Amino acid sequence: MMTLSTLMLLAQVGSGRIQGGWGYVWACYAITIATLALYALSLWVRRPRASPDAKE
Amino acid sequence: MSTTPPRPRAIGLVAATLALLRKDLLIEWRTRARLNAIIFFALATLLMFSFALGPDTKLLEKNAGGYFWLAILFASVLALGESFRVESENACMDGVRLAPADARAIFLSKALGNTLLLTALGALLVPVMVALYGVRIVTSFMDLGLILLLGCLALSAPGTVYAAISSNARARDVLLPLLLFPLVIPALLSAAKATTLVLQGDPMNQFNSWLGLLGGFNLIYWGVGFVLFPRIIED
Amino acid sequence: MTPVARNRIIALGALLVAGAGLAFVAFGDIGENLVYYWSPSEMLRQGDKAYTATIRLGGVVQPGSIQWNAEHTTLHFRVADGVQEGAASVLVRSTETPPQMFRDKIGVVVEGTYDKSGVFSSNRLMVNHSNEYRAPKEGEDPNKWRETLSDATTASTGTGAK
Amino acid sequence: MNKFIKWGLLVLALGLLGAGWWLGLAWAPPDREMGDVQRIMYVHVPLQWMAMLAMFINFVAAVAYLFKASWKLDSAAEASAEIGLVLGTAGMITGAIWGRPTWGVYWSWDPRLTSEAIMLVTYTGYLVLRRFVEDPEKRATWSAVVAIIGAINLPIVWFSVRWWRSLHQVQSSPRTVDPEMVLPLRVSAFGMLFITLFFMAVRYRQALAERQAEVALPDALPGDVPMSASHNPSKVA
Repeated sequence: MMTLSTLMLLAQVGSGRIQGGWGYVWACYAITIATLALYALSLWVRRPRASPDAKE
Repeated sequence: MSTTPPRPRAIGLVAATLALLRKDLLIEWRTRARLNAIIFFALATLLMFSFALGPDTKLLEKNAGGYFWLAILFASVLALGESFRVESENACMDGVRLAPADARAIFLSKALGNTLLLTALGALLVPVMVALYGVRIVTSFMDLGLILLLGCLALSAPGTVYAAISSNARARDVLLPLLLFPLVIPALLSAAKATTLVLQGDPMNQFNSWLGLLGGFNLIYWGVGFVLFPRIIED
Repeated sequence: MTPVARNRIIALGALLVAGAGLAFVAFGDIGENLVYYWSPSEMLRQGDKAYTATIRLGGVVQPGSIQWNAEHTTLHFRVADGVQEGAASVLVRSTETPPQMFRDKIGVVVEGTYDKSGVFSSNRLMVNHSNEYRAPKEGEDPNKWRETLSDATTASTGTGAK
Repeated sequence: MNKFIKWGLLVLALGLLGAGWWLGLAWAPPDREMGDVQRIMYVHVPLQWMAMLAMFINFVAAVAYLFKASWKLDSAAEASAEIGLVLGTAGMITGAIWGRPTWGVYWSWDPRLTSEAIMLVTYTGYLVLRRFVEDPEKRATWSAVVAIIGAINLPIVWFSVRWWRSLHQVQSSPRTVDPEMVLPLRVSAFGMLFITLFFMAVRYRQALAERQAEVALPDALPGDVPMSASHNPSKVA
């Protein structure tokens, strides 16, 4: 493991710096949308059943 | 903080606190069950850290302050839980509440009692830690004592509030650490760092800053706990 | 005084105590001493005491000091208090891959140890970005800009030493 | 709140969020130094703002409950804590992803990140506590106490970047951000605000319905208002 990670590190240093751009951006937006959608789904699953129009 | 209210009732609060504290300590002394249990638990925890790390004495020495406070933290969960279990047996809490004592006196007495217990535990653990981990006290015993007292105060105030809650809830053994641990992280961190400075020397003169941070968190915990505690046991 | 009023005063006093605690945590001189990182001049002022402990050092990369060895396995640069000439600075040797924003004059925080030879050995390199967000200037493509910078620093091997 | 407003809120939220993100991803310029990675700002920052807002609402509801007990305040506290935790977790994950290409690390124990992590664990504990107490009145009072104690952390999280030296930059203001980047940020923040309000409205009604079902059970106390409202309301004041 040690040697593998060292090799990867050397390879990265050789190429200059940690690369990246749009991949990180898409990951963030996808995670956020998935979280919001999952939460909305969980709200729907937990919706009150007995009387949908309970008095306020 | 009990100096703010006007005189006649302030004495009432202090007197009630002392009476309750005396009662708790007397019960504690008669059985000594809780003290013995947490001492052995904390000792076992200290030993476990050295087993888990194997023979790497350098690592133990370096992290001794953190392990010391983790042992106290784990033991405090037992101690705090027990401190209200005594009351819930035989419905003692109802008796205490029926007595003309302020609920805040219950908070002060319980929190002070737990502080005393944990400080005593810490004082017993210090020589064990010195022997097991091969550390030595570089700066002074006074500093270590001060840190120990402030750290135990910081654990006890929120711990007492949360123990009162969790002792009446389901799954109390899970609930207390879950509520208490995140809250006391800053205080525990300061205590552990300051202890490390006592054990390894304090080249950057950071000790007083950690002490101040710990003191600040103490004021917050005690102030808020004092105000809110009556609401927990009111019904 | 009625019991209700007395209780209010007691509660207010306790809340004031808590507020004072929070204010002290926030504005006490704690932040001066228990810092997440030290600046080079603060670290150098400690003298011998700063040796061998694991510490964090923060500052800006001194212009023209970035230097990679031939195989690009280690990275040397100087961390300075500020960008102006003559600011106190420390030579850093890093084995960590720098992030893409790493360049001259950018804020960095390095984690590691300082030894008697005057070199700070770091195994963790973090770029400290400011709170400024600006569009690229006229005719400037940020991606291209970064690439050319990257080439420039690579080419400067062996020239930026001080 | 009637259905029209509720669904209108959702449509408005999705519209603003879509517009803000489109502006952020396609229209706004990349940052001079970070390049395109800076576009994570339009999702990370609104998430964190709304998480702080939800937790602040939780704190206000908890304090209000202790002064005047009502199931509505308790339901609002429950709803806001849950939504704050969801948004805060998403905010922390996106922040970590943003940290990798800019700082070079996903995580570092600087004051901001540490206090944020503590905050999330605190509110997890709060929600677990609510699960473990059956008596709705006790649950409401106790969780209000826990919420207030946990809220000590909120100012620390928000101001940590100003009070102490940290890796995380201090809050940006319109002066430090290009106008072309402020616009998408504002639009997405309002979108996130409306979606938070929508979630809160839905979750609040659920919680209220649950409370009312609980107190309607024969072994619980009758009525809409907890008994503690009638006896001794001055205890904490």
